[in-house]
Amino acid sequence: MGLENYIKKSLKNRGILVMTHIVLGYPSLSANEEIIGEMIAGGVNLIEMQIPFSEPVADGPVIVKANQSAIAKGIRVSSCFDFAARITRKYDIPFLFMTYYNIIFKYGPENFLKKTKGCGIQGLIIPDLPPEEGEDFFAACRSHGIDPIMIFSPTSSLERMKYLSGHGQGFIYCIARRGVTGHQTSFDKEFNTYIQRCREATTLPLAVGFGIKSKEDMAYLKGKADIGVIGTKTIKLVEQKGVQAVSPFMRSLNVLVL
Amino acid sequence: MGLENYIKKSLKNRGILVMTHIVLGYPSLSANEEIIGEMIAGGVNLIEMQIPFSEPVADGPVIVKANQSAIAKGIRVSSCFDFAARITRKYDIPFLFMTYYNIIFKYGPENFLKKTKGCGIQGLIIPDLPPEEGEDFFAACRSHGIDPIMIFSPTSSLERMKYLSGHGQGFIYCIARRGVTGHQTSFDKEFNTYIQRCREATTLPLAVGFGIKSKEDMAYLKGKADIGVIGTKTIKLVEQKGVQAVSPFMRSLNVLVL
Amino acid sequence: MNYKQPYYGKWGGCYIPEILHETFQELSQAFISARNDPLFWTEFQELMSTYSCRPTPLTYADNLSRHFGGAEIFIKREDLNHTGAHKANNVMGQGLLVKRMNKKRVIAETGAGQHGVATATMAAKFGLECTIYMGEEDVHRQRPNVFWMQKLGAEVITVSSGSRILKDAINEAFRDWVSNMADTHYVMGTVCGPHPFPAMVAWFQSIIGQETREQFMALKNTLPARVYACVGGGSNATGIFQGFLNEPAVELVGIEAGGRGLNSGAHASRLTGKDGSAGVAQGYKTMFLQDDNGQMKTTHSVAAGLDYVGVSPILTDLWQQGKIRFEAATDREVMEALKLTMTREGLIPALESSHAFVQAFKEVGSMTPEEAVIINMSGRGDKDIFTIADAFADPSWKKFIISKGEEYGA
Amino acid sequence: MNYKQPYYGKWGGCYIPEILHETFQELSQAFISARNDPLFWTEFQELMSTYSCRPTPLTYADNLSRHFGGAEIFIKREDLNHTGAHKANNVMGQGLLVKRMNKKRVIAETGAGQHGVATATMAAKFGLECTIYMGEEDVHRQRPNVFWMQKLGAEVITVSSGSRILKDAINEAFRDWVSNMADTHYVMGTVCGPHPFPAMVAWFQSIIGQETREQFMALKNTLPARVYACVGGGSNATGIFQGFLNEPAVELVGIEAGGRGLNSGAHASRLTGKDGSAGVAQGYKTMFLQDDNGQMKTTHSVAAGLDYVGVSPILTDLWQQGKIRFEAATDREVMEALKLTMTREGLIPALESSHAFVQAFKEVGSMTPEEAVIINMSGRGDKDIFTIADAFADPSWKKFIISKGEEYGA
Ligand SMILES: Cc1ncc(COP(=O)(O)O)c(C=O)c1O
Ligand SMILES: Cc1ncc(COP(=O)(O)O)c(C=O)c1O
Repeated sequence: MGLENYIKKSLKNRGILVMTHIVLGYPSLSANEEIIGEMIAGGVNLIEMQIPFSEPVADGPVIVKANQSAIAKGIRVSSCFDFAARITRKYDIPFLFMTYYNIIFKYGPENFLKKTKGCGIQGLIIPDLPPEEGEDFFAACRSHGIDPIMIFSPTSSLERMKYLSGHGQGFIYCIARRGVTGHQTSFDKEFNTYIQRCREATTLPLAVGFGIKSKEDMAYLKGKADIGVIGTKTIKLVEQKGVQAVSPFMRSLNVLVL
Repeated sequence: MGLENYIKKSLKNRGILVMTHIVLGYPSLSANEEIIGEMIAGGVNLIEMQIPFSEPVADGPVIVKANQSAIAKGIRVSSCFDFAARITRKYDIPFLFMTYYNIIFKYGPENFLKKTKGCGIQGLIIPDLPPEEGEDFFAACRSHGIDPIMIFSPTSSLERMKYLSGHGQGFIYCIARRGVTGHQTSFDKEFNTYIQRCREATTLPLAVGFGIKSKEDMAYLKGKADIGVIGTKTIKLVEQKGVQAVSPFMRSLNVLVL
Repeated sequence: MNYKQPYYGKWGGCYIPEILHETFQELSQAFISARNDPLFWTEFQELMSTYSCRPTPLTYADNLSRHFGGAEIFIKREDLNHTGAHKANNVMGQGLLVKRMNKKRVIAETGAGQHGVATATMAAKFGLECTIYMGEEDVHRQRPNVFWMQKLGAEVITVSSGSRILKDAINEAFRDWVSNMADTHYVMGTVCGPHPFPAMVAWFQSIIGQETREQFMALKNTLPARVYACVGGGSNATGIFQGFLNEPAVELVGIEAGGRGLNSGAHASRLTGKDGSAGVAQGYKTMFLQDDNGQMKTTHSVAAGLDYVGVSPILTDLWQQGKIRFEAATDREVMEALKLTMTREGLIPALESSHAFVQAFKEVGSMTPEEAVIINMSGRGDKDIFTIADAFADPSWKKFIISKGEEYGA
Repeated sequence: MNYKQPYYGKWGGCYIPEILHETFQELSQAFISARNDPLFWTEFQELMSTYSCRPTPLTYADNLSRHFGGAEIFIKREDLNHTGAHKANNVMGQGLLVKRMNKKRVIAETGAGQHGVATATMAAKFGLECTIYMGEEDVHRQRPNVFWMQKLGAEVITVSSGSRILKDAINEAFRDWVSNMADTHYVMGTVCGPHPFPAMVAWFQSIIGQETREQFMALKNTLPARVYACVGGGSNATGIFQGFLNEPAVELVGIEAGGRGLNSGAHASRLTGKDGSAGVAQGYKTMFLQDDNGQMKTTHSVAAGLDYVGVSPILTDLWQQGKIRFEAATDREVMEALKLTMTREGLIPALESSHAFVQAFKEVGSMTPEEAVIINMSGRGDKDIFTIADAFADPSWKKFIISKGEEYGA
């Protein structure tokens, strides 16, 4: 039914949805599978799976290290597809791929999209592909029935957001602040104006990512955004408290509709 | 009676005279005194005593070290004068000072000459004072009754030698070869032409120095030169075999008139 | 070259995170207005001739020419720039842009450390804060440059992610930039990265080619037969080649790092040999050394400044058009050429620059004395003292370092 | 200055062993004929502009001028010469003379190592054998330069007699020369030694003053109020001062090494303060640091190139005539001035040159913005990396050297 509808429908039962993030192959694909199981058990609504890249320029140290480690252990794009195919069959929430453009370019964009579609992935997040470079590719995404997720940032003007939104589908990924993944975000007046601008620019649902890590954050975002993205936080949680800490944590993020 | 006469007279009893060299204060003044005693006992005809200087540019490593060591132990120009006064009273062969010009310049040339004369020194050898710079000083020497010893070198032309000789008195110090004190000298055809040129240029007796170290050397020089100068060799001898080796060695250098 | 558009043939582009969109707009504006302002270039030339030593000389290498007995060898002396390499041209140019954009801080990546030292220098001169990112391996092999950057007032951040060399330093610089672009300019050190960097760096470095052409013409009243330049990111090569582009009489030769040999897997030859393939990384499309999954490979060169996984899109396009011939020089060949150049001409080329000398030395012997070649000596070798001492296994240097280490350790 | 006669007032002369008489005759002839041959100077200028980077720039030090808020500060950039110091001027000039005299070998003393590197470079360029004498203490504190001399093909002989610094290296060079003068030229590194060395070195270095005057006049159409130069032997000072001699409007200021202070006994100030007295050594008459017996003292300076017991007879004469004011800068002041210059202007003066900066910094604040001063930056500080690291007790550098030492020791 497409991500947008799924999100809108899900919002009836929950104040704000949770999208989580994992790096494929870190610490291993089997660990990924366990962690996903925990996430699902914890009520997570969407999951973005990052296909590792050696040059993850938009990521902070924790995710950089995860990318490097996964590559060092030999993760391959083909195993990511295999993994995705199995997981999407196993769970019925939507899964997305997040990766850098070279992974796609090197695979061959057309082939990549076919494979992506074939393994049940519903959306693509590519932090280093602006529409100026990705116009054709995003069109191809859409014609393959995969939602290209556009990214807004606090530095994007209203006009720019409108332009971006025109290339996107599913939802918009709003970067909460400047910088890379994994650092603290402070929600202040500036953030509120930014989110208002996002809303004005698009009718697509809004996901807010970068630095979201607690129930308080989720509660703050409720009403402003539709999805809160938990990224680095999960990796740290698993490193510090083990896999079984994931589902209780995810459950704690549930914010009621009222 | 002046060095020239002394030399000519002494040559009646000996095929070639021996002039030795010591560095004042090395290893100590009392050792110098002992060594001089040995030299005299060994039949040495003249002794040049070097007043140490921190920059002995014409000397080789052995004498450089001796200069440095004497200065480090605190030798002063005034103690050199005192020493000379005592020694010249004790022995009746001629003594000369050898030193670099700064020692004289700093002391005051006029005072230096008075003192030198006063302590019975008969000649002065100054390796870094060519007549172009030393004309007045050499004249002052002569008027104080001290013989300024001029230096010839293998690179001096006949004309140059004549010019030099005009400033000298007592004898001429002929440097046997290029280089500094203390290295091997080879007596070859070139050397012979050089000594012939020296003879032609001056009526003063000729001393040959630099690298003279054995009876063979003395025998070779006999007839060509009037004095053979034993320099570095004594220092090495004392270092290796002790003071008492000096007189036997000196005695061994005696070359008969016939 | 059309400096306003991001592509050179199918190479280049501007693959940047959205967060930097505005910053690149602003930068492109500043660049275009500088290019359209004739006073800007005058100001730039003035700065380079009073603060650095431009025009740098074109030196006739008498002894080397005689040694090989073929073409005459001329050497363009970028080593005589202030801070010791061509990197100063680009950095001072970007410094003038920073003043126009009114930013207060600069950041830069560095491999050999020359770009870092040049940037730290420019920051001191223009009163800017400065942070330099440098791979851990490069920090080690170019230690003197690290020392000077710090003394010039820059913060040097050691990058230990990835291969711990130049490309990783670029990633870290981008990570800093996406946090601080409001007051910070990223001084990209070579003709790579997202548009307008390649166009901009090429423009500043074109001063080398302009001068060289004029100097050579004044001497010989003709053009050189060949021009040699080493190619890391490609800035010194792009700089000198621009003086001779589209001259059919002049063959342009770019020399990449052959490392332990083209078949060893331990090199940084993206265009020479068969290991490079098209890709998109660090914001632009070019030929990269990557595996079949698109993961960048670990490169190797004795010269930190050539030890880079990508290459200028401008050069890739000219290579594809057949306008530049590419060759590679191995680490070993580089040491030989360096030795010869030091002892015959009294010149100490940087290890990077020595790559260009290698290829020229291979070729001049079979050319005629009526022909002439120009080698771009992109920098001086002072920075390479530890690497060269290691390569020559210099015993007295080692002894000195051991005793100095003991003194410090005590 | 009458270049044919050996005295400047009562200073100078030619106090040489007889064995060198012929050699000095020959050298004087060669020098006089070069001076009388207008083509020689043209050839010299040509060489310096194609092999080195002359004219070197005159840089306006914007930030420092503003920092002190007084006179405008200009810096003559001898650091941009090939090999990194003004020493190249003299050495390349003597190199041309060597070619005329048809000698096959050159020897030189060196303190900071700059003169040694320059001589080794010239020897490589002109195809001569080369031996460099360097005091043991200087070998230790200027180690990078030793390394480069060797790599350039020179033999470096460590001198461990005397104070094991510059003056002792000069003695050793003379000892070599008296053995090998037939085929060997002694490239004296500064305006000292027996005639015609002072006249000759002063002539080659006058290129600095000529250029500086022209450059300053072109900029300001007037003369600077003061010119500052550090004084070791005195060659860079003599060089730049010659552009402004006999100009009553220009005050010339020579800065000697104040070491640990003028009253500490640990300095190398021959003219400033009360420790110097007239003497004759190393072939010439000047003011020396000597004891009352005429033994030369051990000097001290953080800058090897200023750590010398004598000073140019030319400068002593001008000092006596009141035409040059002499001052001293202490080791500590030098480090402060260096730090300021690095972080404010992006320039790294050699420790020697930094002495001149110290004095200018003391004075400019009380001058007016209508006045201007020129500082001669005689060389770059790259060579001083070990000394500067020690002075700043740089922990990361120490760590690096310790680990490198362990690597070598293993
Ligand atoms: C002296 C020198 N030459 C060449 C290079 C390679 O860079 P590019 O290819 O951009 O000139 C560097 C890079 O650090 C360098 O320092
Ligand atoms: C950079 C630099 N400046 C100054 C000097 C001092 O010499 P001079 O007084 O002859 O210029 C030296 C000597 O080595 C030097 O290397």
